[in-house]
Parts: sequence; C-alpha cells; structure tokens
Amino acid sequence: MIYNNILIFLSGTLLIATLVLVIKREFSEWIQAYKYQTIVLSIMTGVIGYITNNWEIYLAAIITFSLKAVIVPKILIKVTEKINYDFKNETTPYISIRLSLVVSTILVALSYFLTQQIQLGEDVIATSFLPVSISLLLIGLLVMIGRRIALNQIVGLLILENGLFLFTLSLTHGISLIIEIGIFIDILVGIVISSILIHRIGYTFDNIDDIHQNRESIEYTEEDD
Amino acid sequence: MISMFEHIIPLFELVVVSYICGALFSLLFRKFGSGKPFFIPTIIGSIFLIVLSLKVIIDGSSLHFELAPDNVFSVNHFLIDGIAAFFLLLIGIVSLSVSIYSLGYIKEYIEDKHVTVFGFFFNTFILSMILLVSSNDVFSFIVFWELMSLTSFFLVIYNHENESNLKAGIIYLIMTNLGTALILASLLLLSSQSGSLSFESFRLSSDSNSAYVKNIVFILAFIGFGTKAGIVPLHVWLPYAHPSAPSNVSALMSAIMIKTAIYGLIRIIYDFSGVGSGVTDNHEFVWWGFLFVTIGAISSVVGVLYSVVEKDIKRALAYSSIENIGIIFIGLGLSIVFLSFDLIYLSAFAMLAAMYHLLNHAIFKSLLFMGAGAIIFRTHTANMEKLGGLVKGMPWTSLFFLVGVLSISGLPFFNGFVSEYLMMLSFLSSYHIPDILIAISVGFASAAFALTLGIVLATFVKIFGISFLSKPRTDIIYRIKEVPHTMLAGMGIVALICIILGLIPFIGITMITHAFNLQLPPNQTLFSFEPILSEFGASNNLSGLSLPIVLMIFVSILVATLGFLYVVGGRTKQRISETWGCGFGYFNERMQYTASSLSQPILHVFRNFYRPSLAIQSILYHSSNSYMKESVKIQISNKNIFEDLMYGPIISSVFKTYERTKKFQTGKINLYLLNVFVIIILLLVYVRLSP
Amino acid sequence: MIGIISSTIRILPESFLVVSLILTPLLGGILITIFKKKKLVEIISVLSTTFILFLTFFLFSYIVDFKKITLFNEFFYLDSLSMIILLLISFVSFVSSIYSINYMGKQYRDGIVDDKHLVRYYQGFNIFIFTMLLVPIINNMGLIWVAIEATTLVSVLLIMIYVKEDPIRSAWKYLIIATVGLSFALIGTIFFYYANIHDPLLPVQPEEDKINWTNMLENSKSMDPMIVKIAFIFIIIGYGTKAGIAPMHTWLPDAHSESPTPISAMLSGVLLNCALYGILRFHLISSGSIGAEFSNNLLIIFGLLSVGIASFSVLFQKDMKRMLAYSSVENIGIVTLAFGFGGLIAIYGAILHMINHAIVKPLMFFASGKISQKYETKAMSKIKGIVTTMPITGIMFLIGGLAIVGLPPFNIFLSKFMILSSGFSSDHILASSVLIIFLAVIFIGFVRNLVMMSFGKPKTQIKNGELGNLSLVSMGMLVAFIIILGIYIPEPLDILINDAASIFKQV
Amino acid sequence: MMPIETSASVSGVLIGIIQFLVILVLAPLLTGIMRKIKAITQKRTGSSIFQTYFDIHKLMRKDEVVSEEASWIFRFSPWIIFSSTLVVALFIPIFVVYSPFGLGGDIILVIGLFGLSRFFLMLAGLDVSSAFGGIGVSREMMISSLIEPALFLLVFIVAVTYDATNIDTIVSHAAESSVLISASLLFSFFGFFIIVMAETGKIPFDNPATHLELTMVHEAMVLEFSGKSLALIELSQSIKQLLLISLLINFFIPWGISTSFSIAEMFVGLLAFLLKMISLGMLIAYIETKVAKWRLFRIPDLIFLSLASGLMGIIFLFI
Repeated sequence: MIYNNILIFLSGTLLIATLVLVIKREFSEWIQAYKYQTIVLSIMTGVIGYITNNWEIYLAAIITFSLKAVIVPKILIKVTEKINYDFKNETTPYISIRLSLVVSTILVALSYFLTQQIQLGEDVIATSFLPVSISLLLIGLLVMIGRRIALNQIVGLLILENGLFLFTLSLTHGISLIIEIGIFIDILVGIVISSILIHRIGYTFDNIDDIHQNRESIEYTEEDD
Repeated sequence: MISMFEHIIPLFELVVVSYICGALFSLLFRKFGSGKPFFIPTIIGSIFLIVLSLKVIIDGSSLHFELAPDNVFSVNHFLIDGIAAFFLLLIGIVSLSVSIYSLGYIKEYIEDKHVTVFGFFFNTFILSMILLVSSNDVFSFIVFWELMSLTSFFLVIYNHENESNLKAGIIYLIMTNLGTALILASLLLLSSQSGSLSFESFRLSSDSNSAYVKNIVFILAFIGFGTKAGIVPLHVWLPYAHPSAPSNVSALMSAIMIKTAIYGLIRIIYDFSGVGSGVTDNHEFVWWGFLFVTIGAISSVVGVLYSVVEKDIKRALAYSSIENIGIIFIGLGLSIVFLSFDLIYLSAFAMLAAMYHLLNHAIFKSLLFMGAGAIIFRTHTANMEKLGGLVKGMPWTSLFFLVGVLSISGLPFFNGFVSEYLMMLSFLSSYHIPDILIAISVGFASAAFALTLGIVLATFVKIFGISFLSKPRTDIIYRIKEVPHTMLAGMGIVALICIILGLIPFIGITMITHAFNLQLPPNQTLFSFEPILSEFGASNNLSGLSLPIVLMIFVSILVATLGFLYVVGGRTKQRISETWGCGFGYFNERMQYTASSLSQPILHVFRNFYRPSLAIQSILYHSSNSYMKESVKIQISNKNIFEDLMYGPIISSVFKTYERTKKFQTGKINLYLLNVFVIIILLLVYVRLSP
Repeated sequence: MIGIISSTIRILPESFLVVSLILTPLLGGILITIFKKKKLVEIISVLSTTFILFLTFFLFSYIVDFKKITLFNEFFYLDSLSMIILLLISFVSFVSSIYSINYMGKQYRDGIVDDKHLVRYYQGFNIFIFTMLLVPIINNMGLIWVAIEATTLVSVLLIMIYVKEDPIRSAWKYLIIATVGLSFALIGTIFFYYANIHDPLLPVQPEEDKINWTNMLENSKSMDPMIVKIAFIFIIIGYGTKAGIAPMHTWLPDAHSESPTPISAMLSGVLLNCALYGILRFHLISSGSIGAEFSNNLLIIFGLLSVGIASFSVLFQKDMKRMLAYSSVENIGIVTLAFGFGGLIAIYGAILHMINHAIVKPLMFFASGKISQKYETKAMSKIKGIVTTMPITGIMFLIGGLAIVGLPPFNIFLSKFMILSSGFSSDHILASSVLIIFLAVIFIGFVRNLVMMSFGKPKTQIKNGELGNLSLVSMGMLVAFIIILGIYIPEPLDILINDAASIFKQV
Repeated sequence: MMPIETSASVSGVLIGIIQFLVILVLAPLLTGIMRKIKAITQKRTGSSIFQTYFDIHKLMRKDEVVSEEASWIFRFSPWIIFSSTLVVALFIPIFVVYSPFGLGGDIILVIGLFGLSRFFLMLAGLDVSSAFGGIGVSREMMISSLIEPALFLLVFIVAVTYDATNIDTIVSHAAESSVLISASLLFSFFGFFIIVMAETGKIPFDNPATHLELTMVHEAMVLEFSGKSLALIELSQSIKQLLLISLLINFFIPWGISTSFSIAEMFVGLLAFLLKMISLGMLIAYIETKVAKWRLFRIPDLIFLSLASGLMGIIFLFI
C-alpha cells in the first residue's frame, strides 16, 4: 500500500496548513495561508482522482484550485481594501490563539475518536481523510467561535468549507457533477454575499462590537419617540 | 305535561338555535329596538332550557343529542344526565333573569359603537356554558371550556379603554388558561388510561385505574377547576375580573360560570374516578375530601375577610363569591370524607348541602350583582363611600337587594339559611368519622365556617347599610329615580326564587335528590335522600314544623304585638325630626360613618391578616405649629398577602427563568455558534459511547 | 367542484405542470428585471404567484388521486408530504405578494426604499419562491441541500433590502449560522449517501441515483446503523439550524424581525417548514433503517427544548416582531415534537399544525407590519388600542393572536389538541405534560402583549383608519382559513394529510 | 338521623304557649332582679325590681320621634326584632321538656332568628345616619362576627353530646343524663357563659347603663329609637337575656326540669328554674361588680377565649 503513506503524509500537511491558518491574526497573512491550504487540498483531490481514476475528480481539483486559491482570495482582498484596520485584524479574540491551538489538537484527536467506530472497510482514502475532514470542520467552527471580528467568521467558514469538500470527496469519491457544481455555486455566492455584507458592515458600523449588539435587551423607553 | 311534547319539540336544538340567534341578531340589528334583539332570543332560549332541564330531572332519564356533522374526532355527542340538568337549570334560571334585566341595563351601553360585540359575546358565553355542561367527551368539553373563558374574557374587558379593566382581563385570562392546561392534562391522562376521548369510556374504565393515576388526575383537576372556581390561593383573578365586567356579566360569571368548575370536579370525582362505586377502597381517597374541606375553609374565611373591608360593592361581592365557593367546597369535601368511611347517607347529605348552597349562591349572587348593577346604572359608581340613601329613590331595587342580602347572610325564611342549616347538620354528623384526627380537623373547619357566617352578616350589613341606608353621600342620589321595569323584573324573579327556596326547601331538596340520583347506576345507593327528607317535608304533626309555619307564627306574633301595643299604649303620634347630632346645629353627610370606618374594628382584630399600613399626610397652616392643620389626608392600604407572598415570588422566578433564556440571545454570533458546536459534540460523543 | 376542475385539467400532463411551476417564478424574476416599473413589477409578481397557486391546485388534485408523481427519471418526486409543503409555499407566497403591494408601496412612499431596492425586492421575492419550490419536488437529496442553501442566500439578500444597521446585523448572523448549520446538513446527507452506497466488502461505487430519496428509502434496511445514527445527528442539527430548532434557533428572532414584513411571513410560514421537510425525509430513512426510536427521541428532545426556550423568551418580550419570531420557534418545536411522538394521530396533528402555523403566522406578521407602519414603532409598550385605530386589522390581529395561542374555535387549537391527546395516549406523558406547561407559559406572554396592544386607549396623535385595502384582502383570506380549518377540515385536505401521515406509518 | 319525637298533642302546644307567656312575663323581672343585685353589691339601694315593667309601660305611651333620614327599615326593625325574639321564646323550654316543634325548636334556627334580629338592629342603627349608629354597628359587627363561630362550636359540642339539634330533645337527654357526662361539656359551659355575658351586654363587654361613646355598643345602635319602638327593643333585649340564660341553664344544669305534664312536677320545674335563674343572675351581677369594663379591642380576646374553649371541647369530644 504505497498510497497509504502518501495519503497520511498529505493529511498531515493539510493539518499543519490548518494550524498555520489558526494562528494568523492579520487578514492579509491569513489569505496567504488559506491559499496554501487550498493548494494542499487541490493536490489531495488530484491524488484521489488518480487513485480512483475518475476524470470528474480532476475537474473538481481544478475548480477547487481556481475558485478557492485564486478567485476567492482576490474577491476578499478587493472587498476589504477600504475597510478600517480594526475590522481586519484580530487583536482581542474571545479564545486566545494559544488556547485555540490546544483546542484544535484536541479536536483532531476527538475526530479520530469519533470516526473510529464507522466501519469504512478497505477504503484507504476514506480511512485516512475522513478524520482529517471532520477535524477541519470542527476547527473551522472553533475559529468562528473564537474570533471577535466579523471578517474572521469568514475565515472559519472557509476552513469549514474546505473540510466539507474533503469530506465529500473522501467518502464518496466524487458525488455526481450536478451536485458538486451546485455546491460550488452556493459557496461562491455565499462568499460574494458575505463580502457584500462585510463591505456594508465596514461603512455602516463605527465599532466592531456593534455587530454583536443585542436586540433582546434593548429597552424601549417613552423618550425615544 | 312536559313529557307530552318530548318527541315533538326538539328542545335542545331550540335552545342552541335561540342563543345563536341572539348572537347573530346582536351583530345584525344594532340600531333596531335599542338592544331588544340582543336579549329576546336569549330569554326564549332560557325558557326552553329550563323546561328541558326540568324534564330531565323529573323524568329521570338522560338525553343524548348530536349537533354538528362529524369532525376529525367524530365525537360530538351531548349527554344531559341528572347532574348536567341540575346545572343547566341553574344556567337557565340565571340567564333568564339576567337577560330580562339586561333589556334595561343595556341602555347604559347602547350608545357605544361596539355594543353589538357585547350582545354577541353575551349570548355565546351562555351558550358555551350550556354546551360545556352537556358535553360528553374531552374534546368538546375543552372546546367549550375555552370558549367560555374567551367569551367571558371579552365581556370583562368590554370597557377596554380603562386600563385597569384590561389588566383585570389579562389576569383572568392567564389564570384561567393555567387552569385549563391542568384540566386538559387531567382529562387526557384519563383518556390515556381508557383509550378513548369519550366520557363513556371514562365511566367504564373508572374502576380499573390505579389509585396512583386517580390521585394525579384528581390533583390536576382540583387545581385546574379550582382556579376557575376561585378557591384561595388561586382566586387572584376573581376580585379583578368580576368588578371590571358589566354587572349583568358579573352576575353570570359569579352565579354560574364559576359553578361550572364545581360541575367538572363532581364529574371527575364521582363519575370518572369510581369513588363510591364499591370496587375500589374508598379509604384511599379520604385525603381528597380532606383537601376539599381545608381549602374550602381557608377560601371561605379569606374570601369573607377581604369582602368585609372592601369599599367597592362589586369587589366585595366578588370576594363573597370566593367565600361561598369555599362553603360549597367544604360541603363537597365532607361528602367525600364521609364516603371514604362508607358513611353513605351522611355523604349524600353533605352533597345535598353543598348542592343546595350552590343553587342558592347562583340565585342570590346573581340578584346581588344585578342590584349592584342597578346602583351603577343610576349613580355610575360602585364605590360605597359615594353612595347612601338609595332606599328612598330606588325602593324596589333596595327591597330586592335586601332579599339578596338576607339570603346570603343565611337568615331564616330565606334560602341561604336552608343550605347553611344543612351544612351545619353535616358538620354535626362528623362525629361519626372514625378517624379522630380528621374528625377534629372537621371540627376546626366548622369553626372556620361559623366564623365565615358571622363575618358575612357584618359584610352585608355594611354593604346594605352604607349604600342603601343613611344620608346620601353625593348629591346625585337626591334626584335619583328607580331603574326601568325590565331590570326590576329581572331582579324580582330571582328574589322570588330566594324566598321560595327559603320557605319551601322541599322543592330544592327534591330536585337535587332527583338530579343526583340519576347519575348512579341502579346497584349503587350512593345518593338516596329518603331518610332526611322528612326533616322538611310537610307532615301532619308538630315535629314536621316547617319554615312556612314558623313564618306564620312570626307574622302572627308581629300582628299580636301590634295590637297589644296599641291596646296598652294607646295611639301615639310620630314626629319627624333631624337626627340627633350631639347638639351641633348642622348635620351633614360627612358626619356619618364611612364604609371603611365601619369595618375598621374587624380590620383591627385581624390586622395580622390584612397588614394594614397607615399613611397620614397633613398640611399645616404654619410650619412652626404642628397642631394647627389645614387638612389631613389619611390613607389606609392593606397588603394582599397572596399577591405579595405567593404570586410575587412565582413571577420573579419566572422572570429569572426568562433572564436565563435570554442568555441564549446574547447577540454574539460566537456564542450562537458555540451552541451548535457544543450540541453536535455532545450528540456525537453520546452516539460514539452508546452501544 | 374540485373534481370538475381536476378533470378538465387532467388533460395537461403533470410534467408540464411541474416544469411550469418551477419556471414561473424564474420567468417572473426575469420579467421584473426587464420592466422595472413599480406598477408593472407589482402586477407581474402577483400574476406569477397566482399562477403558481393555480398550478399547485392542479397538482394537488393529482396527488390526492394518484398519491405520488415521479418525473424525468425520478429527478422529480412528489408525494403527499411534498404536496403539503408545496401547497404552503404557493399559498403563502400568493398572499404575501398581494400584501407586498400595500406594504412596500407604503415603504416606497415614506422613502424607506427607493426604485432600485423596490425592484430588487420583487426580484428577490420571485427567486426566493423559486428556490423554495425546488425543495419539496426534487428527489435528489444533494440538490435539496443546494436548494435550501440557495434559499438562505436569497433570503439574506432580501433581509438586506433595508440598508440599516439592524437588518445588516441580523442578515450577517443569519448567513453565518445558517451556512454553518447547512454545512452539517450536507455532511449528514453525504453520510446517508455513503451508507447507501457503502458495502464493506466491495470498493466504493458511486452511483448517481443512490442519493435519491426513493432509492435511499428502498435500501434503508441494509444501511450501517452506526453511520445512520451519526448522519441523522448531523441532519437534525444542520437542517434544525435552518428550521429554527433550539438551541440553534438563535439567528431566527433577529432575521425574522428585521426583514420586510412579507418576507418575515414567508420565512416563518414556509421556509422553516422547508428545512423541517429535509429533516423529515431523513427521519423516514433513519426510521426505516434503525427503527423510529432513535430519531423520535431526538425529535422530542429538540422539540421540547425549542418550545421551552421560546416560551420563556416570549414572556417579557418588548418587540412585536421578535415575539412573533419566537412564537415561530415554539410552533416549529411543537411540530417537531409531534413528529417525534409518532403514531397516526400525532403525525396528522403535526402536519395540520404545520399548515395551521403557516396560515396564522403570516397573518400575524402582516398585521404587525401594518401596525408598526401605523404606530411607527415595533415596541409593544407604545402600541395601544389597535381595535380602535384600525378596527379590521385589529380584529384580524386579535383573531390571529388568539388562534396562535391555541384557543378554539380557531385552527391551531385543533392541531394542538390532537398533538397533546396523542402524546398522552402514546406513552409520552412526561413530554406532553411539559409541553402543556410550556404552552401555558407562552400563552401568558403572548396574550398579555396581544391584549395590551389590541385594546386600550390609543394615543391622540394617531389617526383612525386602515392602511390599504389589498392587504386587508390578503389578511382576510388567512382569517377565513383560520376559522374554517378551526371548525372543519375539507375532505381533500383531510385525505392529503392522512396520506402524508401514512407515509410515516408505512416505514 | 336525628331522633325526633313524633307524637303530638294539644297539651304540647298549650304547654308551649304557657312557657312562652312565662318568658314574656319573667323577662323584665330578670332584668330588674339583676339590676337590683348589682346595686346591692355596689352598696346602692337601686330601683325596684319591677322598674323595667314601668319603663316599658311608660315608653309605650310616649310619642315617637323619627329621624328625617330614616327609611322604612328603621320603622320596621323594632317589630322584626321583637317578633323574631318571641318566636324563639315559643320554642325554648323553661320548666317542661315537651315541645317537639321539629325544625321550629332547632337550635340552629334559634341562632338564625337571633341573627335576624341582630341584622335588623344593625341596619336600623345605620339607617338614621348618625355617627352613634355607626359606632354601635361597627362594634357590634366585630363582636357578633366573633361570637357566631364560638356559639356554633359550643352548640356543636352540646348537640353531638346529646345527639340532637332540637332543643327539647337536647334538654330531655341532658335531664336524663348524669352530671357532666363528658369533659367537653365543661368547656362548652364555660364558653357559653362568656357568650351569654357578651350577648346580653354585661360588663366587661358593654355597659348599657351608661351612654359613653368610648364603650357603648348596643345603646349606640338604639339611640334614635323612642316611644313604642324603644319599648319593643328594650323588651326584646330582656327576653333575649332570659332566653340565653334559660338555654344555659337547661343545657348544662337541667336537673329538676319536668319531663311530664303532671302539675306537681311542673311546679317543681318552675321553682327550680327560678332558683337557678336567680342564682345565675347573682353570679353575673357579682362578676359585673368585680370586673371593670374592658377596652373595646380587648373584647375579642374574651370571645376568642370562648372560641378556644369550644375547640378544646371538640377535641375532647372526639378523643
């Protein structure tokens, strides 16, 4: 099983790329890290394509590379150009970077633990990539939970999305094309919409914490007619 | 004669149709006949209802009806048995007199734009009560129960522009809904045992239910129906809702609506729980009766204590309803206690007492509320401190009101006396109870009962004395006129019934025995009243000396005295003069005792209960001399211990729960995501670890 | 009556009906983009929804007779359950489109939206309908996920119509949380798919039609129980987030209260049901595979949690539309719970409740939209005497409110009663009792505010009078349904619900 | 349930009427005697024991002054008060226990009739709208509402002990029984004595001899009555006093009372009754001289004492 080592090596690389993503604070640095992660992911896709000998997966690899490593970073950089520095850099996250690294490693362990019971049979791709993809999902969610500024929610979301992609691919070896295209379009539109929102947030709010304002506790008094 | 038409006239359908007509006419003919279309169908319907229920009671057979086409539950059968007929008769009598009364009373509101709504809800309210009492499955019972609450709620907030009425309505609706939730739970629990929603199946399966289930059903029903009945401490809505409603509605609510709760309890206890059927060990249910007696005693004392210090007539009457419901509960409780010791005749006797009191309360409380309505109709206030001297302007109203007052005070020759007599006899027979502890507790309850009666007398002396007698406290009363004839007729009917039931209790007793006998299968001898009927029955010797004869003796003594006095004393003259005012020259209405000062000694005696606080504000002529005062304002306010000690903590704990749930809604997207994160990890770990 | 119509329409092939059903809103969107005139745009949108409604009725008569429709090599699959969702979508979007004319017209006159945004609103409205229509008729579970995700994106755009702080804030939360949630739903879907194609002895063989619901249901017996369990957890959390099931409901009060009123109505009335539809489909598969107990328990727990949290949140609520949004959480919770109870009556009740809620909640939102336009506030403490200022709206609002707390003779009482009685009779006595308590709590919160708003003395500066007649028409239709369904369930609907419930029974 | 004697005869009715007349005649005398005893114990001469008769006779012939505020209630109430008291008098045994008047002789009806007369007295007090009326009524409201439960408990004990609510049956059972068949009767007696003191307006409860606003209860209510009305009120007050005392006597110390119609026994019964009445009157008068009038708000303490002894009695009844 020559693939086994390659696959494990690749999963390790992906996890490292993810951890690098987790420690980044500045948005521009982060975009770079995301690019690297996506490139690793595209390579993995290619390998899966090679193993399963399925042309659709090659196509998916190309699409992933062009969409996530090229278009999405471009859009995000474009959108955030004019945004205030405060809105782009995580200075005081809810969960500190160190802690989130620790938690991330725990989550990786947890995802191995959780997927252990699933009987995957002889499928090497699934056995090596499924835990990784689940941990990517959880880490993505963790990043979203831990980061204060709105832009970094997108960071987490994108990690999560990558995990999702890997998950789909590793488990099904290429779901039908129409679904994949649907998923891609959804992601793209989602990113576009969130960029628009980020843009609006950028000029509507004065303070980053405003996004967290709580409607529930707003008191209606007689004076504010 | 009635049974002749049995097959010809579909009475039940006619009743329903008349009330529906009333509701529709109210919406259609606002301008026409100044409110007559609202109530004339109601009057007709009530007469049909009285005939129908009398027929069932006299014939002694249950009637089945089907109304609507089948819905999803395909259970819309109505059953009128003896118990239902008894309550229907009450509804019929009260709604008849109240509708006649309303013909005149509606003039107070006829100018309102939304008076049509009043007529609509008035009719639907009564109709929903009728159908509630006749319903024979859980679904229709709950539907009509809710409809009854809803329609009465709208009637309570009829004068909705007044904020306090709105609050009263909300409290009412909330409390009644909490009650409904429990009732629903108890009925559904029963249905889960019997496997069907129909009451018939409850009856069939009543013996097979375990005592555990029965106890849960009972406690749910007790709290649920108790809320509607207004027992302490679930009574909080009642003193708000009854005064807020227009008086004819208060009459309906107090006289019959809260009785439907008693109806429900009787159904659940005697019909669906198999108590007294001989199959289950009755002794297990002694605590039910004990609970009834305890809560009843507390309710009656608390109700009357609040009633006696109240300044607002309608609020005082509302509190008095709590008291009377308490008395009815005591009677029911005694009946259950006796039953659980297999003292079947005594149980029947206590049941009779309770039902007689229920009947009486429906009659005299509707009379009193109508009387209060008549006062408000003319003076536009229910505050006793502003009334007085009405007896001169409104002689008939005051006469009828006096009848009501005498009845509710339980004085001889009026109906209240009969039921209180029966209650006292039930208490006296408690020495048959073998369990010493329970017997002694019943003895204590009898003390509470007697205390209630004592204070009731004081309350109604105060109500009648302050509002009808003495010098008018506002100018408007000097020019006051008697209320329209229709209103007087409405009051007159129930006043007459008060006297009839008071003088010839045989009628009421026979009716109740008939009605409640019917409910039992033939092999049971639970309600047979024969042994005590001789107590009042007309017999040919002195031991059967009945109330009419005592009254005759009373009158003859009166006449004899009159004669004697004139023989001995000779003719004397009467001189009309000013009341003696201690020699001061001018006597005015502010020198009289007020309603508050009249009840002040009682307030003082029970000050630990009322916890009154006194606030004195005095304005001085000059700040240097604190003895020369320009005016002094004294405000006495009582703390409501139930609202402070019981409902306050509940509300604040609910508020705390709200604050806790608000933590889900912090506005921070991170925490929102954390929810998702935590829940997914938890579930996955659970599945991973579970075999 | 329906028989006559259906026999005349039977000439049309069902494939035509389905395709035109999907294409109509798309076409509407395109036409709106072309014309851009306010009047024309309004007419187009009403026409498109009317046409959709008609088509749905024709399909309805098909379904009642033939129980299911399968088209284009099983690409489209309609059975009674999807028909119910379809019916709700088309009906609610129809009334919303009528209501929109008055509502958005007022916003336009007040200068809150300009021409550009008005056109964008109607475009979005039509596309939103399009995406929702896809959900119940597609057989492919992957594509259903795509469609549901698409509804999120379109509805986010619709919420963002108002360029103000609050809408942006809530749109952002909605987008992020719904996307995260739906990602989990996708994972669940893939897991199910994997369970379907997976055979431990053979290498994985992707087959396209194995992701179809019909196929999954057929093969559900042979699925790996462990995978199914994990998959269903992902599904219930994923779609549950979208359906507003607690504790993932947190985005909902913000999003539903800040969007334009007709959209709130659509979100609450239909979109939640669409997401729930996703859960139900997988619930069926999971029940077929590992028995109903696992998924039933999950549904009961989540349902109760939703009702509980929503009921206490409503208690002291100050914002009218937020209160309604929480009430949506509550009702979705009840539906979920009822599906969890299982049993024919419970599921009948659940479906009925779904329908009833989809009728009542839009009415409440419509009325509250008009009320807040009239009083220029959403704060309930400032709203008094609606029945005096706007008699018809006020009475309708009152009816809606009384219906939603479950008072007879309105429709929700019926479904709530069915659910409760089935809960008691199906050994879920504890859950049902807790439900009764929560319902009482929500009653308190809701009714207090409802009564205080509807009655009382309004402030003097507010003039009496209704705002627009068309909106009254749309609300009147809803009120009519509330009362009719409260007393009597029409036979075709009864058949449809029974069929849908029997789908659950067969598994 | 309650054993009721069913035989009836003309003589029964006759005896009832005779006893009634005896009460009517004796009542003012009792008042006079008690006043006299009180005067003697206070080292005064006091008025004649027949003074009450003279007073009533004089009042009957006087003209009446009626307040202009008064309504028909005020005019009627003396008659109602008097009649209801006399109806009670018809049913209460004095020296013979044979008047099975069924419900008429029922102790609960007696309480009810007393209630009726009190009710109208209070209404009349309020009707004239004088402040005195208000004072009297408000105090009477307090006292009577507390007396009622105490009285009922005491009656409860007696009725249960002798197994009847009919007064005559109770008395005949009591007369046949030995001394103090139950400890609870002692409590009942004690409580009943307090009640009698309160109801008849004796010191420490009330002092009808003075017209002092601080203390008066009964006199304040009847302040506006004059002429025939006042005569009726005074007379009914005397009768009520006698009735209560005779109830006390016949319930708790009934021995000597006649249980048949033989003239001799009846004579003995009458003598025994007079003796017991006078000694009880002396006791009361003695207490009145020994004790000072209590403050108004301490009166409930005394009544609660009676209530408590009633409750104690009930406990002893069941143990």
